[in-house]
Amino acid sequence: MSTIITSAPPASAGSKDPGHGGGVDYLNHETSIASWLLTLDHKRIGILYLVAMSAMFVLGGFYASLIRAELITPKGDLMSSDFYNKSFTAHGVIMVFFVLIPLVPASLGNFMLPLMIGAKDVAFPRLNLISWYVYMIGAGFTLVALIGGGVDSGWTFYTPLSTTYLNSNVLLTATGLFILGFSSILTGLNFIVTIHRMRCPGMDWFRMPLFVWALYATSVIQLLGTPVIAITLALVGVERLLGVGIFDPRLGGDPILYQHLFWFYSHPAVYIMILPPLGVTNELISTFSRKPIFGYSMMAGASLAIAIFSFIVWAHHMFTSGLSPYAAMFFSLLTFSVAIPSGIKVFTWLATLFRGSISFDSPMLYAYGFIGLFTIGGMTGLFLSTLGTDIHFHDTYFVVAHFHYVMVGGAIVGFMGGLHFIWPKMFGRMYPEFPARMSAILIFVGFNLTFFPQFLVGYLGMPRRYHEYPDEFQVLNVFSSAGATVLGVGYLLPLLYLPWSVFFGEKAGRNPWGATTLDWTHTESPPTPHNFEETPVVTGEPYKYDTLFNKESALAGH
Amino acid sequence: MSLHPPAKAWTYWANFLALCVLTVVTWLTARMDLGALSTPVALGIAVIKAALVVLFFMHVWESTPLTKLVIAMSLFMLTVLLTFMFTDYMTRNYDVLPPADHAAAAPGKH
Amino acid sequence: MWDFPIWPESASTVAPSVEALYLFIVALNIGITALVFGLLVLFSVLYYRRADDQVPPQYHGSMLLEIGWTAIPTVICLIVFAWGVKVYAELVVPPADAMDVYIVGRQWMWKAQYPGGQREINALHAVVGKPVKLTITSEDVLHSFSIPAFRVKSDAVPGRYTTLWFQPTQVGVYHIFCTEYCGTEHSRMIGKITVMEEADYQKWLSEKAELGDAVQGRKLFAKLQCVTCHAGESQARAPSLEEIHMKRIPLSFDKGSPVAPGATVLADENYLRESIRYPSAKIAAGYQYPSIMPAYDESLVSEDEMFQLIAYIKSLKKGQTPARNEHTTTPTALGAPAGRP
Amino acid sequence: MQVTEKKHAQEAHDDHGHGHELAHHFVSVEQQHDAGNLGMWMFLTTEVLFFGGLFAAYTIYRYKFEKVFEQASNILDPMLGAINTIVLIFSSVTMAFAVRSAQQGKSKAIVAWLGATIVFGGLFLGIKYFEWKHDAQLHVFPTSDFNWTWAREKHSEGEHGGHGHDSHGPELKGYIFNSPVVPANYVESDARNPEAKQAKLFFFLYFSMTSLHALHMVIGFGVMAVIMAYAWNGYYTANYYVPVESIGLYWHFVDLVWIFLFPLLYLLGAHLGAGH
Repeated sequence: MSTIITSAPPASAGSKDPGHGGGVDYLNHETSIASWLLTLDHKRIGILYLVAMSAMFVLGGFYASLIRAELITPKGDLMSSDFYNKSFTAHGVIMVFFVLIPLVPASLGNFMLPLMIGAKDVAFPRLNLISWYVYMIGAGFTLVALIGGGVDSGWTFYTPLSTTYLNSNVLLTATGLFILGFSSILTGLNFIVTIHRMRCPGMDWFRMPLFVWALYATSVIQLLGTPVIAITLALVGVERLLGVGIFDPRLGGDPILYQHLFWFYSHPAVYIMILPPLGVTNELISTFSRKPIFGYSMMAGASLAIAIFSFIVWAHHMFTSGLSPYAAMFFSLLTFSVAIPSGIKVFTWLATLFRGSISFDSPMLYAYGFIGLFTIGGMTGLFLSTLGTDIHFHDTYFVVAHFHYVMVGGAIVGFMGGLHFIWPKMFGRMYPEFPARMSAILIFVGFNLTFFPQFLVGYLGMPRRYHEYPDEFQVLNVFSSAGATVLGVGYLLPLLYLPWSVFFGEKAGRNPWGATTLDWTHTESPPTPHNFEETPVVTGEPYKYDTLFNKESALAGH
Repeated sequence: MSLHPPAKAWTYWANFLALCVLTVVTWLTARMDLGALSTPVALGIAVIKAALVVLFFMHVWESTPLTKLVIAMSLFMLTVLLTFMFTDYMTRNYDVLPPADHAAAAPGKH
Repeated sequence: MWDFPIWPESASTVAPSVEALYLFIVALNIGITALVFGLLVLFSVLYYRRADDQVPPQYHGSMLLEIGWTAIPTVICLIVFAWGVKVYAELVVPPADAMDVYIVGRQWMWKAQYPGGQREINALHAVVGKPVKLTITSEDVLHSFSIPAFRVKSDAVPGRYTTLWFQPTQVGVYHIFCTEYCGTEHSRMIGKITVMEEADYQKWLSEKAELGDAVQGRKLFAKLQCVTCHAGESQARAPSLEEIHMKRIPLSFDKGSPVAPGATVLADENYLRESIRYPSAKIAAGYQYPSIMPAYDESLVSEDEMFQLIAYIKSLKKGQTPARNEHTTTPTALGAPAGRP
Repeated sequence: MQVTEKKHAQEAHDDHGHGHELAHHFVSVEQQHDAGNLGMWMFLTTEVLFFGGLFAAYTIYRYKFEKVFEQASNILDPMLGAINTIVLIFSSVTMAFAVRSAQQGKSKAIVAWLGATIVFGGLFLGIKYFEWKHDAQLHVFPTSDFNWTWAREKHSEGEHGGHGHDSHGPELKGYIFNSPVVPANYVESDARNPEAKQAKLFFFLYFSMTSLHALHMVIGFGVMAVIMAYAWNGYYTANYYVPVESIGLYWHFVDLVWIFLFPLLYLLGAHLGAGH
């Protein structure tokens, strides 16, 4: 971003030298445990989220490995069906609610958003900390339920199974998720107000980095969708407690109503997971090809369009559920509306790369992986929005593969790209490049090995959530489990070298990637406690690489 | 200096009076049997009352376009939730099967 | 071990239609994915960074391109949607001459009832070339009845009927799965559908001969004393049920009625079921609200018995309503074999 | 252009930036006020959708079981509902004056008006309490205690006892503090009655919506008490009154919810009662 700043020295783009002489930064100005647990600094809260979610991710991954181990053989020989059901429920609940939904907004978003718009903090720093504690309390409830006893309802809690027929800890889990919902709402609320009210002078809407647009769109969904799932889970809890038949047909209720209310939130929730990684990828593609995003306003508009459209397509999860055929056609047509802005994004990135100056640092490798997996995940969505084919694919492994391509291939790989990108800013240190590239490649290969066979086995008709399966599905399942091992190694590597680099990594300059946004050009690595010494004033569009490099010519010596 | 000049006191009292009158009106109309009209009338009056509260007590009459947009957005989502769900319930019992010769399906024919 | 399928069998009339649509979308997928991956590789080879201070030309957009990659996918999506609806219509609308089979799901088995009264657990038999319409419900939680080889699937929803139909095209044995997670033994809620030639099927049917559903329903109709009010000739207390199935019934419109004046309802299986469970829900014109008929819940009429009653009502012809005093009809008197295996 | 903006921001900072009035991360009191105001509106948006889930369930079941819902609604007393509506609207007026006092920087007036709001809110809850008490005696509480057959019978007896629309029948008066026991034959006739199930759904929605509404009011009381304490100490000024304005918006929202609950729950079956 071309910026005028009156007193601070111009940023040295591309420099990997320490940009400042070891001054006070947000990491070292206070170091006690209490200073972390009571911090109001958005950067530290972002890191608190990062740590909490990494722990949750490892736990969710552990359950995933149990599932894949069981499915190597067709017979249910490794564990009981009850334990298997509890495992996939735990995997789903932890990964969806505790990892994927807050993943990018709460960690990278919290850290980057104020830096990117030139603010000293988010609008409500205290609320920001409260939302982390709410997350932890919700996690506490849910983990007690999932580990101490277990829940076997599936992460979707379909009624009347969850309300009437299960004797497991559904109530406790629902309570945990109800609490967790408020964490998501508070974060979304904070971000929207921050983006509206905290932008620095000159930071017009169309001068914001695209990651900020993505966070904005995500926050809209969090704000408007989450309350509905909260009240729905509350109703499930009340039904279990009081025996009122709000969703139980025996008592006059309608189980399909639960699905309507559940998916009204849970479909947009997919976009809470995928929109921020889409935004991160914009920053990566632009920075590592040194080109402005092709069609900036279209890209920003596409994010908002996805957020709005995501609310009007939910019933495509219910095509076989006894939905009226007319409603099914209506929702099928609407579902295609989200395909268009998603497509626009992919084409826009390709056009941005055209005639760029592409470097293959590890964040860019992740971004490539993201584009590839998101394209496959998005395109296979066509099978599921089309009525004629969805009937066959519904609730088979095809669906499992599709949403893992989007939510894991998309969200997690996008997150990893963003994390590597931001790492030098976060800790002022570079991670080791070779293992980072290895991990990016292993994750891409392992991911495809794991989930591509699931498309095939899903087309054969293998239903999801099956503890045992007919023999003819075995070979594809063995491929899938083998791929999961590769994928596991890919995820394990960053868990080792990233913490290592916090202490032993090479010192990073303020702008090692040659990025143009405020967070890179006008803050130290790591940033000072109040981010900016002086409020920056923005005068131009984002992503102006020509001015950055020609004016400073900082790279001439390297 | 004040951030916002306060509204005139009489507007609040006038608003209160209007809301009371509307409450009595909705109660009286509900006691009449209006048939299919009763719900639209009751909800219509409720919407007018809500608009009065939002516009004058909550000062949206003189607030920024952004506040209005926020309200519009939440109402839009509420409408989507209520109406789109209704597309299912309204069309559920419709006859998607063509009227067919069901004698063929009678038992004992095969 | 290496002999494994990646293509499911295609054994019903709708399967090829689904398959054609599937292949079309597969082609689209491959085409667009190849385009994206190809361009990624091509651009990487052509435009890798050659010098640290290299600054490429800065483009900001092209209206033409942007409109293009919005409009073209929109058109493609509309084509796919329309084709999908066409196939869907094939999947949901059964032919008029389909044979009725009733399916009840429960944790964790599928119970099937044939019109002739034959029953099976986790198994189904069908004839090559003969359409079958399944009417599905559940006794407890949600289940989903799926036959991948036929490309059909429908959830079993407690408290409601859903339907699916198929017409097998080749002899064989195919999987039946429950695809909606339904509790501990979900993965054991599987079965087999055997498709046979007509002659084999008739042989199988006669071996499994039981009392027909409609015959059983007739017994229930007497036992539950339905006949006292639904007397056929006298309609003072309740409407006649003769030939009521799939007729449009005018509904009662009195004070405060939820239905609009002149509203009608199609007397399909769901309506018949609702009228037995909740008689006051939709009352036929000419009768008072609330209904004088008692409600028959699951403890009085099980889902299996409900199917028998409905089968009987569907079979009821003009003037065939039994006399009111005919409370104890023996099976032999109706010409059906005595006793049940 | 950018320079002037920055100057303006600096000025604002110099003029008002003292004490608690301006948090460190805001540039000006205007920015701080607008952020707080927008935040509250965003919060109310989530509240709309939170209640929206219940309204959606209500809409669907009302559509499915319209007749029974009307009869069930007829058990409730529209007169009490109307009185409560006016009481709550009046508490909205006092709240509006509390915010007005805050805009004028009159601390003691804030305390007085908020006190009045709590009094009238309390009156609303008091009336609500007696309604619920009466409902419990009619056995329409949606638990195992629920008995629709009995409730209908007792309700119509009360009506024909010459009390007009007032549903407090004479024989119920003696039961203010302990509910009458429902005879076994009523329990039996209710068990198989599908309309009883549907009426139970209505009362479940009635109790969950009104109690969620009441819970919001109680939370509001707590926040108001804290704000009153701060206001008493002169914490709010004409430049800093976001908390007062926010509780005002919140309270008006609570009022809004009731404005819709009143016709949806109380007035559905009012014409049935009038017909008797």
